[in-house]
Amino acid sequence: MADNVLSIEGLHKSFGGLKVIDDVGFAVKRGSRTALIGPNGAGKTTVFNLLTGVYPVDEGTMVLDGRDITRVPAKDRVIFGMSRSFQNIRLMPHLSTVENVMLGQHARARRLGDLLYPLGLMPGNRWARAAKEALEDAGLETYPGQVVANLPYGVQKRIEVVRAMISQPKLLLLDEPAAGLNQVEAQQLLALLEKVSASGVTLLVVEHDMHFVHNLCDHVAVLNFGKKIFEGTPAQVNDDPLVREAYLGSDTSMAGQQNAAPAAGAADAP
Amino acid sequence: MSMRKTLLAAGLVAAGAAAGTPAAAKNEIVIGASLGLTGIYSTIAKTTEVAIDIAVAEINAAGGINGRKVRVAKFDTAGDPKQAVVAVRKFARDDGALAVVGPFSSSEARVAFAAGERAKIVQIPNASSAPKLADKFSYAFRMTENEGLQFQRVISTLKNRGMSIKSAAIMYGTDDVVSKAVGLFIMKPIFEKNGVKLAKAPIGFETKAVDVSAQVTQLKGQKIDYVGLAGITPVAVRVLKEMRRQGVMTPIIGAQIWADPEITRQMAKDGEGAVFSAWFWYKKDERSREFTRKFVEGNKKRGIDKPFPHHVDASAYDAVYLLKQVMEEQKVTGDPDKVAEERTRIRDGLNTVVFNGVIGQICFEKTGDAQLPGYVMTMKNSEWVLLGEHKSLPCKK
Amino acid sequence: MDLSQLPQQIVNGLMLGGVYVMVAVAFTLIIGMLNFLNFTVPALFMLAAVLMWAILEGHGIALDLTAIAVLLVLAMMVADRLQQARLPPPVKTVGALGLVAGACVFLWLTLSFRPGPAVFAWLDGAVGAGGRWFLGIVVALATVAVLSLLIERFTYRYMKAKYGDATEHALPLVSSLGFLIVIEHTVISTWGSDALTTESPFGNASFEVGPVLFSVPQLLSLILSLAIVFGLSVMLKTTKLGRALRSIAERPDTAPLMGVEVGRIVPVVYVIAGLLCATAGILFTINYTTVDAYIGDTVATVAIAGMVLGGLGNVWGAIVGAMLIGMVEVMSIYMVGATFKKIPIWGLLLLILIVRPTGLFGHTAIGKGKF
Amino acid sequence: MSGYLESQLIILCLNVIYAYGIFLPAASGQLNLGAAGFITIGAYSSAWINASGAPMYIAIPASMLFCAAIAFTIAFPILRTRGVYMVLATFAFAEVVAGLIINLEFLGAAAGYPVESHADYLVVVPVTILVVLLCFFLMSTRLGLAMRSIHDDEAVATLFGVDVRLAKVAAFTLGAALMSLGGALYGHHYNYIETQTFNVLLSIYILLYVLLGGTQTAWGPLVGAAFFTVVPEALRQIATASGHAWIADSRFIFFGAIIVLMMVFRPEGLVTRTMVDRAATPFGGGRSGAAPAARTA
Repeated sequence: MADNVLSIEGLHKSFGGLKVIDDVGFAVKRGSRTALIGPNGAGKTTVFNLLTGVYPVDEGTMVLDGRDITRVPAKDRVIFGMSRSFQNIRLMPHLSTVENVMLGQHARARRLGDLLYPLGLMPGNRWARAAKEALEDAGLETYPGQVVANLPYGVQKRIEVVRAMISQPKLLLLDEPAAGLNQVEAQQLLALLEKVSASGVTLLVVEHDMHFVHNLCDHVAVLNFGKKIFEGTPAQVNDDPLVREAYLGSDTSMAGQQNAAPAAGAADAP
Repeated sequence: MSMRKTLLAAGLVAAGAAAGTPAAAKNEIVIGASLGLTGIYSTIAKTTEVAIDIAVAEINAAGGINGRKVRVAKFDTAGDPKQAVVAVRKFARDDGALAVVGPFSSSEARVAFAAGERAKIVQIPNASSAPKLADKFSYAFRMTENEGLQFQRVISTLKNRGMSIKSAAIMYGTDDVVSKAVGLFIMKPIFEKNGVKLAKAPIGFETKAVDVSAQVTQLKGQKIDYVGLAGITPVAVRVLKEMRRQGVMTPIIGAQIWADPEITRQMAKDGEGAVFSAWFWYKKDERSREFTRKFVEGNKKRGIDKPFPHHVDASAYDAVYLLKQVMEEQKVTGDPDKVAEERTRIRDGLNTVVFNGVIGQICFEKTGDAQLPGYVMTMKNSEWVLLGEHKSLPCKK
Repeated sequence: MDLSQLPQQIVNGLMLGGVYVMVAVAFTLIIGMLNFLNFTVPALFMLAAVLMWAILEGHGIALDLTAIAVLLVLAMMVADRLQQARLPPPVKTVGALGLVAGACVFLWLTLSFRPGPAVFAWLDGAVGAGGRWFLGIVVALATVAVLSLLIERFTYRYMKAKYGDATEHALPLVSSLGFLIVIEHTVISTWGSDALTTESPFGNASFEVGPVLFSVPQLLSLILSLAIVFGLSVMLKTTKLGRALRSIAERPDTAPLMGVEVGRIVPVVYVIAGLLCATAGILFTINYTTVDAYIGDTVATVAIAGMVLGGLGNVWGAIVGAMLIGMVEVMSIYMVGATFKKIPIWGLLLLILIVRPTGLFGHTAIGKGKF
Repeated sequence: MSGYLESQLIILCLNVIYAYGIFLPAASGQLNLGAAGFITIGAYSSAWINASGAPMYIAIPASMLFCAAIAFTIAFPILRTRGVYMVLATFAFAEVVAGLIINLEFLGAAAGYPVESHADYLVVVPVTILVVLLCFFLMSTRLGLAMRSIHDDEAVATLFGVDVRLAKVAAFTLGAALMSLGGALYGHHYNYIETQTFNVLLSIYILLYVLLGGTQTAWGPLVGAAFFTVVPEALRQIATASGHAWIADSRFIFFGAIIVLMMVFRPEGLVTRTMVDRAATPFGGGRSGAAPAARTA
């Protein structure tokens, strides 16, 4: 119990009769770096959306750090220690870097006094200082008046992680953090995530880039057609027949076009 | 940033131009004219400007007032009450005007009166006829005739000429103050008092309505001699056309609201037999004819085609001459140092004045409303024909 | 309340609904395709009605204004083409200057010679009274169609350039309101704020069926409106253009992938919506013979209510909604009086928006996006 | 002060207050086309309370509370609607209010309603300044941050713990209270109100002030309202100065054209976030010039 930050049991979700998540259950150990992988449309992002409360679950339970969060409203789940990044960057385009990070503090500042504290008029206030420090720790400079919409992709990805981290989560959900990054940016992000993990935060990562998964994660769960077909270490995953079938049996053109199949990832790996 | 500079520059231009407006110089008398030259009253207010210009040109050609030239300070309110307040404050404080002709509409007048009272400057609206607008203000003088009195004159004329009016129906604008007052509180009781049977409860229409078929249908199958129509000209024309379309051939009767020269064209043959009243008759005497001639000509120069003046144009023209008479009686100088005191003298003068203009004899009641003559008209072959003339009543003092 | 009037009042309601139909369809077409509440619709409707009136009444300035407007828009379109064309920059510069010079010369010629009255004199002599009718219809349709292209350029094209962001969705809304102000005030400063009246060629032609009076022009317009809208919906279903339009409406993001040239199709949507407004305006002038600068606002606001009632983006919904709202208007005047007219119409709209925002037949997806 | 400038200043002040009333919901992504409805409620309720014997300084806050209560009640159903639907729902609300007032004889119906106490510029201007300061303060708080986040991405804001519904209702209600204040001040300054002056056009114009000014910062409505008040007046002054009456006649045509062109050059409104921050840091231009990404205007 105390070992698992998150445990999911018997999760079901259908959209209009289509079963998207079918009896999925797995656990994430405290301090671990777990990857959730699977072919396109396997339901990985849906799991994240169920976890964070974007959609209500049809059936099943989700326990976060010993607390059942299945029926907790989305806006309150962040308080219980879960925070996430997004597949397509979803920073607030019209807010500055620091303000985006300050949004991450919202879960810890919901009293009326905090809500009415004039952040913008007091440049040296503790919230802004904390946000700036977090950004600097992540190796990100801040520019006054720089709205994030115009920043490079890799920088925005890292800001998303900083924003998620500043809510002081126990579990950090990362939805394809490496997608669309070049080599250098992926390395920078990896370094940041190593640092986050070292600070004791548990990571749950949805990722296509198996190279990235191998470098970062110590545990893997594989989904296919809404079902969990495998759970184990990254080293074992390539040898599992079910996983191989799931990837190779799917549309080969898709596997070829994306750097997605574990087989391809494994071939790259030393 | 450059945009903000542009804004700032625009603001400065506005401020500079406003500050640069010349205050009254010595040896000139300034009269303000609050006009709705753009916006919803633009068509009718543009001719009012012509009437004022004619009067001022005539007065200046004849040597001005007390030997001083008259200058008109004009302000376009666009029919907006807020801008009407701007106008009266500007005339009072920036232009050094002694009195104001206008504002045009009742909506503008009722807020401008309050502002004018504070600024202690006389305002003479030429078209506002909503009931009880000026009573509370000592500086408000409306050169319009009471709608109730005019409607009674219409009914009396019909009776005197032996025209049958036994039954009637009323149609009125529900969202316009004058239309509603005339329909519900003037026509209805006056019809009843004169023994005219009302075939139906008054039927309302919205002033902006484009389709009044549902209302007109309610008139069908009724035996009615006249339809009392209380609505401003555009909607009155719509109602009339719809009546004819649905085969209701009853003539319309009204007071002053749609007594616009334009109805000769807008109602055309549908208006045949309509009976209404106005406080100006352009064929009354030589002066009226002369004014009409100049008015038509002046409008033509500005590209406006008018058959003859609206009674509100005549009011504006007479208002300027009325001010001249009062200023001469009160020996007003237009001296910037004495402006405040002279404005009050003009007000006192207006309270007692008896004036004869192109309209006829004019005086003001204690309520600030004028006593004007009434001319009852009918439409024949798209022309106005005089049915009866009613001299203005004496003012109770 | 006099029940014997009921049949006539029902007919009144249907006829009034007929006025709202095409305006409602114009709204719904653009909102369905582009998710944008086009506030120029009232102005285009009014402009067509006023142009029709002006030409019937022989106001030459209508032709002058039309010529200037059409010329400016054409010059703008040529300039656009020029900018996109693969030509050496000097040629482009010379071309642009030539265009500006040409436009100025034409403007000057138009303003100094004012060809309008001469055209009327010739027309009345050569063709007779029917000529004005024909000219009025052509001018109203052409002007509105061309203006639609101008409006498309300044609303949709800029929205597209910035698509996907919250603030920018308000952009076409603001631009279209800007156009509304321009068009209304152009009419007011040219012909004033008063009622503008003319004579219908049909006069008061009507026939009676039992106690119910049918007015010939009204009936014709109703039939014509319904026929046009029916034709439109058939076109949407069967033609290649229709399929392209629907694919934009349903999936604006993926339509380009399926070979639909969004940039070329969207102006077509605007022109179709514009022509609907123009037809509605022309029919309005013929029916009511009295127009003014404000009829657009009055008719269009109620047409919007009709559109919502039917469900945003649904052509048949707009027809039914517009007819229903016309009926609600007439019935509320008939039963409780015009003072209370606003409450049933807008109360109904509010209720529908809250309880069933998809209207009677609408899709859920439309209009849900942020601005 | 010049009578002209003072009166235009009053109009500007009222426009600014109205604009902030629409700005607060707009900053959180809600387009409200019902300004006229709230202004009407504010103007009539304050006038009525004033006529019943309460002094103006009680009547105005009371009308704000009354209007806020109404806004709070309707906020829940109305905020369920989005986008075009919200625009239409608020618009319908304003029409219903107008339809009710025109039938209420005790409020004068079509004849309008006189307002007793007068509020001159010594009341209107300081109150406006307070409103502006309040809105600047509000937008600088965490609540303001939450509102701007909702504007940008409602779903993500929720996931970071923002109570989206509460923030939206707060913005809508507060905005309604401000519009009510504007309406009440209108009534007390001009001393006569009629529902016909608070029409659709007013709602449209106020929405335009906000969208044209920009919804990203609290400067937007201020600049937008100033633009709308000053430009037509500037055109009028140009016409007077140059002696061309046709400029004054057609000033609203120019004005509309300026709006369209403005959207071409500044689609996000006159004042954007980036602009304000650059202006606020005197040497910020150089530093942000060093920012890693190419910026777009």
